[in-house]
Amino acid sequence: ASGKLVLYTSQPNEDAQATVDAFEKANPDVDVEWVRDGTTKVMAKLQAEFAAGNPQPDLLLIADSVTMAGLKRDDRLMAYEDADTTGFEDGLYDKDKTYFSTKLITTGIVNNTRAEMTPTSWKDLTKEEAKGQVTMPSPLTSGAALVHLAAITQNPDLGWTYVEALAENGATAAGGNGGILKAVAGGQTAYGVIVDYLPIREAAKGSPVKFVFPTEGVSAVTEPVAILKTAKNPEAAKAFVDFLLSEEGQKLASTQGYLPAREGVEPPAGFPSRDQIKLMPFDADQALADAEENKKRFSEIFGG
Amino acid sequence: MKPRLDGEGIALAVLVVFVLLVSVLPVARLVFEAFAPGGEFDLSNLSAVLSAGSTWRATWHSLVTAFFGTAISLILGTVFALAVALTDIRAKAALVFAFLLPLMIPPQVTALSWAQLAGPSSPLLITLGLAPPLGAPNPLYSAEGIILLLGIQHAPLVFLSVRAGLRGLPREMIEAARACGAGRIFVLRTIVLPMMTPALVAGSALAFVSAIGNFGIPALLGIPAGYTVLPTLIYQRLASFGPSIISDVAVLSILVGALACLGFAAQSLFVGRRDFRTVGAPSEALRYRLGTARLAVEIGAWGIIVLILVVPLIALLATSLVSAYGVPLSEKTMTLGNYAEVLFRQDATVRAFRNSFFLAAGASLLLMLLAVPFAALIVWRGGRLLKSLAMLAEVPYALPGIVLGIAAILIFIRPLPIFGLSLYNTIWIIFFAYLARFLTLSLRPVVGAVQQLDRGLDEAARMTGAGYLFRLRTVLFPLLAPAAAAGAVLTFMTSFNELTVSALLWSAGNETLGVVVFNLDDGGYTVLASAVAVVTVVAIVAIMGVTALLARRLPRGVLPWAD
Amino acid sequence: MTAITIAGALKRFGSGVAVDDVSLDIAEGEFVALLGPSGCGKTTLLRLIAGFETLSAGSICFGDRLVAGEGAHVPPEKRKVAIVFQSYALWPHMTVAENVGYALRVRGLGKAERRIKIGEALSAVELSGFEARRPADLSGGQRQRVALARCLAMDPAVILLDEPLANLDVHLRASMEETFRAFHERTGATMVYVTHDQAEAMAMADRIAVMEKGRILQVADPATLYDRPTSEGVARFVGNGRVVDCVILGPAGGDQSRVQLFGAESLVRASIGAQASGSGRLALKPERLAIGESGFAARVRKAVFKGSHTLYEIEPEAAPGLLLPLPSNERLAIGEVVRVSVRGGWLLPAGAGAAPLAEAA
Amino acid sequence: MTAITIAGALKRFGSGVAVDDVSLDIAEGEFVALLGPSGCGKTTLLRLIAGFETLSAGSICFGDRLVAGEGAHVPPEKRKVAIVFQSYALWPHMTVAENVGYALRVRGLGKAERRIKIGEALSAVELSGFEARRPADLSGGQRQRVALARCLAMDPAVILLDEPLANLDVHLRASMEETFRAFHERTGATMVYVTHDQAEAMAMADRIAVMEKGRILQVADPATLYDRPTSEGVARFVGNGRVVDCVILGPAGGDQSRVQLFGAESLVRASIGAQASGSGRLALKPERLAIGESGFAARVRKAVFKGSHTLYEIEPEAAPGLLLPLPSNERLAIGEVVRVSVRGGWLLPAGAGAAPLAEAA
Ligand SMILES: Nc1ncnc2c1ncn2[C@@H]1O[C@H](COP(=O)(O)OP(=O)(O)OP(=O)(O)O)[C@@H](O)[C@H]1O
Ligand SMILES: Nc1ncnc2c1ncn2[C@@H]1O[C@H](COP(=O)(O)OP(=O)(O)OP(=O)(O)O)[C@@H](O)[C@H]1O
Ligand SMILES: [Mg+2]
Ligand SMILES: [Mg+2]
Repeated sequence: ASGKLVLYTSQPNEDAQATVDAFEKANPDVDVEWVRDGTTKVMAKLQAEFAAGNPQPDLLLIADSVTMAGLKRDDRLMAYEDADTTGFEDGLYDKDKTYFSTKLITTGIVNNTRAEMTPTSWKDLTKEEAKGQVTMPSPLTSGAALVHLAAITQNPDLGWTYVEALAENGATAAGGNGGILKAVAGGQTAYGVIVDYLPIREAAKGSPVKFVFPTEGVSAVTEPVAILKTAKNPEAAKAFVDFLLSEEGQKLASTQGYLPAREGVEPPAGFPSRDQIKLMPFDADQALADAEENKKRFSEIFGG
Repeated sequence: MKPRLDGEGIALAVLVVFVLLVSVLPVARLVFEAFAPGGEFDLSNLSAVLSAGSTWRATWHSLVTAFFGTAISLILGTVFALAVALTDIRAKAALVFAFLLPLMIPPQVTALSWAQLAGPSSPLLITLGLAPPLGAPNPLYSAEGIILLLGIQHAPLVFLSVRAGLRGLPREMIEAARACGAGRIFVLRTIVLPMMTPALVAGSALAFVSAIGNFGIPALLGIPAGYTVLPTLIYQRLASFGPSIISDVAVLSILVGALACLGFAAQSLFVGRRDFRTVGAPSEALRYRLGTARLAVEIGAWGIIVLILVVPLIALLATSLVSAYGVPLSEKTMTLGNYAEVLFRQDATVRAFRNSFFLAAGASLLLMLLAVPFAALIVWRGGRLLKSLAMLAEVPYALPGIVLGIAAILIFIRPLPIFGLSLYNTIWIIFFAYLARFLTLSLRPVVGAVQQLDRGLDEAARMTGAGYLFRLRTVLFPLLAPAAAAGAVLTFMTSFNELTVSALLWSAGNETLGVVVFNLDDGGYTVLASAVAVVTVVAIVAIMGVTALLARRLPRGVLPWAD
Repeated sequence: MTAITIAGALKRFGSGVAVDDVSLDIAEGEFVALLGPSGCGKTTLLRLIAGFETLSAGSICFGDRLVAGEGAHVPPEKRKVAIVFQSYALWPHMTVAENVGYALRVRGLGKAERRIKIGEALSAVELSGFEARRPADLSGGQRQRVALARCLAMDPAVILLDEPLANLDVHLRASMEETFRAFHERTGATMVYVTHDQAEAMAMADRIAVMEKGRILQVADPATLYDRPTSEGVARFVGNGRVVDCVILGPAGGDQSRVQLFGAESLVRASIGAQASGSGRLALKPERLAIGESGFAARVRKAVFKGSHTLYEIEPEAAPGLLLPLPSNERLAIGEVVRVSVRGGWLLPAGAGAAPLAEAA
Repeated sequence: MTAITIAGALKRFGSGVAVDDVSLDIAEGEFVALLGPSGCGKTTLLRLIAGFETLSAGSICFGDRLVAGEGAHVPPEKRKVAIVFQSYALWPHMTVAENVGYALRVRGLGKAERRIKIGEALSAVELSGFEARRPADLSGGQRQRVALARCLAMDPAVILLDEPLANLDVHLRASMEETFRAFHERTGATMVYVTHDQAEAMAMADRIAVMEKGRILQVADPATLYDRPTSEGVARFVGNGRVVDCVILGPAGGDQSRVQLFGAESLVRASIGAQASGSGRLALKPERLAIGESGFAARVRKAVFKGSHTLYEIEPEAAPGLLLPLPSNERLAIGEVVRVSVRGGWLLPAGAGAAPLAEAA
């Protein structure tokens, strides 16, 4: 593969740079141009490009499978039948091979180390000790939170009753994951619902936070990669997908501090081993179908 | 009147084309998208969005927060301007300097630091050992909190506008009232403030429109409280899935634009019928002696500065000095590593400084040059065309930046028709968007100033046979320099760390400072983001300081912080 | 050759008419004064000529060139006229020298040359040494003189002056009048001079146009205006005149007529074709009255010291309630009855009171 | 009782001195005029009295109350003085009525009462019916009158007027002077009136202070000032006077002296204790000169028509280069030699030219 490849991603700057560098090293003839932004902004930009009929990227590497399912529904994605998916569980790639998970970013609980209780279960957040002390990202603004909401409500043990119980306990829903980390590390609230790598990484640097994988299991966004139907350089795009799914690519994800999606790759420091992490079952297409309804119901419960 | 191709005619043509290009085009493109998503006429989105309860609730919230926020800006900005321009308080330059700096601190930072101040703990309070236990819900997460912060954030807009206006007030106007036996407050109420109406209205219109379009503050304080305003609603829409997003957003944007025009309509209502032309020359600044009250006023003024500048700045500084967010600041944890990282290791930061400086300086200078003739034409020539152009120039500023970004993408993603070159993915598309967004910021203060100007001064120059451009250069610019500079300062400061527009429009190598800060923050590197923000503030202080050194070469009153 | 031709000029402000059907020809090099009470439209007429206001009707030509009216409107900067504003309109951001030298800069003159001309203009208005001052630091009269100097430095072909000496004392005024006259002689510029001061107008102007309520009452040279007004308005306005009723007894040879005034007989001047009998209107100037042995009886009512003389107000016994001014060097007591003779009055043409004549001399 | 006592007032602007060691007592109810050339410090002195400028040295008392100097500075709004500004200082955002009624509003008067007083004040300045206009829509003279009305409506005890009639025509001026006089009589207010117009000052003021270059040269009632100036400056400034050299021949009884002037002998007035011989300085007013059979020979150089008379400039044959003004009703030809007699001059006290006397009458 060779030529120019345009990538839109929501990976943090540093990670995106590392990924691109590693890929270019393996494929010296490909020149990757990448744009990095929050998922919402990347999508807004992409939607505007769609609306103007001139989408720029060949390749997307963005937060969650629901977004990808939406793009697939709108017939924006190209199927990559020959992708090598060895080592990937079934749920981790689209059955039509239009998008593929590249890592697991799980959503669990974070607590400030000065908090009275160390929660172990999702249900701990509805207890008296956590009253008014829980904050979580809003599914209205964060893709990961929407996936998490779908996973919770698809889970028969938790469901909407749990969400309502959270609201009754004074939990707040705000912005994205960065804000949750700040709120909990800064001590405005004691507990937060958050993606794993932020608190784990900050805790390692000394931030007063601790991440917990709850007993019921975690939800996960998988930062899928997909090739656009309109890709100008599909060959290079496929090479990029191959690289991400390869063992080498998965190891890179691990060194960046993320749980690799591929089995048999060592998780990063600070994470329990892969088989100890329980994932809640999740149906992306269902989640997409429910998305608007879920958001509406959520905002009714939490106001706004 | 026969069309003439003299200097004024050419200037008029240039300005009309400019405004059509930077203001009308993006707005028109959005309207088009609202009525014809993807190019096909279809009103279903329009009616769906307009019939949703959430749309109107958010509109109402936007109106309420913008209105009361503007009221706070108006009071705060006016009081500061009066204190600086009309009294004998000391250290005015420093005060002005400090009052303008909050424009440079991202509103989210201010919001967060205040939330921390009111909340249970912060690096600062933990360090001081004063941190309260993890506690009750934060009072700032409410409509009142949003209003308060919007008010503070936009007070400098009113301040600069009013201060420029006060410079043109002939002192006899006040003296005549004092001779009538009127006390200070009465003079203020009946003479100074009414005569400042154009400046006050210009400043509040800016504050109002800024508040309507502000995203950062309601996002941080409103979303947790379930209080949605139009920009946050738009953002939420953008986060949903599906092909109608752009159209939905366009519809909401039209609402935002309509609200902004409301502010403009109110402005014409206030200024339209009355007369504010002062005949004759403005005299040197007045100095009301405050006597014993001076110290109290000074303490009050600096107290406010501590609240709006020092507290957030310290929070920012503290955060930038620790290795990870939430780590208490102490001798042991203090590190300059974050600065080393952003300044020396990440070349994106330095590049972003360069880009942002170029964009901010370019946009503010170009807009300043255009604002003076444009304002003079609007006020003196009038006419419906110019009035509506002026109104339309307001809209891109009120739109949430992300929407303006979308509009720019819609327009520029394809190569320009005639030239065949594409602005997309270059720094020029950001420049274009800045011109669109900040035109009104540059224009409003100047319009206010022209309304107060004695037209005879221009007429006297015409008599000498001076052509339009010569008059512009030698008479209008110097006379309007304080207001034009106020506008340029506003533009420069707001665009220097602008985020929301450039967030959609940047491309590799063309990052802006706002983008860098946001990307760091969003990636969880809050401490690095804080370091960049601190460096930004330091850079601005340095730039302001350098300009102050040059102040002697500029017409008097141009630099608000060099008296 | 006419330099400026104003034909039927009309200017409305909202519902009011500031300049009402004014026609006036000004010859090249002529010095015309506009004289009239406050608010009569002098400034507006000047602004119309300069091009700052657009005509509501009528036209203005400079030479053969139509500059305003009939759809045309040449902008002020293209008209090559200089103007001194009643409100000075000095540029506050420039020094005195920069204000004065502005027009020279427009013309692209070199710095050295400019400095010389600025110096000349400033010394003509007795403000040498004020070059570096700002207008805000000047006294009222000094500002006015800077405005004058600015205009003089332009060396224009047409100069419009709007009460340029209002804020100056008698001496400075005299010296400025001298400056104007010299300037006028030297350059041959056409000058239109608005003033409310008759003495100024009389002393300098070739012709004077007297205005009232937007209309021109009479245009004539100073002596004619003074001695032979064509309307009551002019008779009253110029030279502190009074118009009184008299009975015409008949012509007395030459342009004289005999009239009966306040019971005494007098010889007065009359226009050709003046009435030969019946009741008439007589224009009197204060200095045409003299206290003496003969004449009508009048009572002294008031005395105002004027320095060089005392101005009395007398009330003719035959016309109670009518007060006539009368300057005199004699000491008179208030209440004293004196005899007053009329040394020359002017019998107004018939109908002069009814319709003011707008007519060029 | 003295209403205003100014003692050694001094005002510096940067390096210049605008008011220089001025002392002046103004009695309650007195009408004092400040007369002087442009830029002599009249406005500044007024602003010092009003409190808009702070004294550099000296003091000002209102009655017994120290209002300025010695560290004290009572702010203008506490001084209860009304002022009419040279630049009018009308508030552009208010209508004429609002401008005029401002002081009444300050005092908290009711609307109805205010309307009555505004109406009165406006009709006193002949501007009834202009209530709803904006200052920008008025002519220059109308603006000035609004400023006057604003001051009159205040009913103040002390009124400061800065050239309040400069932009008005003779008639309006006369009628405004009348208004002032009536107002002054009715209210007994103390008035300080700045003007450059001597006739105005002479006609209205109880006393006149003549200023020059920041100093007061003489303070006296109009007749004294006119007839018996104590300094050359005053002699020259007032009444278009001239000061010439003469040879004193000796006293001639009463306050008369005999002098030799341009080769002819004349009887002139002299101050008590004037020099008895030697060379002296003689103050001449134009109207003291008369053309006749006797007197010195002079050549007519110039004639300016003034309406009521012609003002000639004559050059005494004995003093080539010296031009003297001389009003006359006779027709003289330029270049003609006439004989001029002096009907009364004023022999200046010795040393009057050297140091101007700052002295209160
Ligand atoms: N703010 C100032 N700074 C410097 N000089 C000043 C200032 N104001 C006035 N002057 C100077 O002080 C002198 C006196 O000024 P003032 O205004 O009192 O004169 P005036 O007698 O009122 O003159 P006019 O009759 O022309 O109004 C003038 O020479 C003037 O230039
Ligand atoms: N912009 C305006 N709007 C309405 N009326 C106006 C305007 N300008 C002038 N006028 C009116 O027109 C009339 C003539 O005004 P103008 O200024 O020509 O008078 P003027 O003769 O110059 O008087 P003055 O000697 O007082 O300066 C006045 O009655 C004035 O009130
Ligand atoms: Mg006028
Ligand atoms: Mg003055």
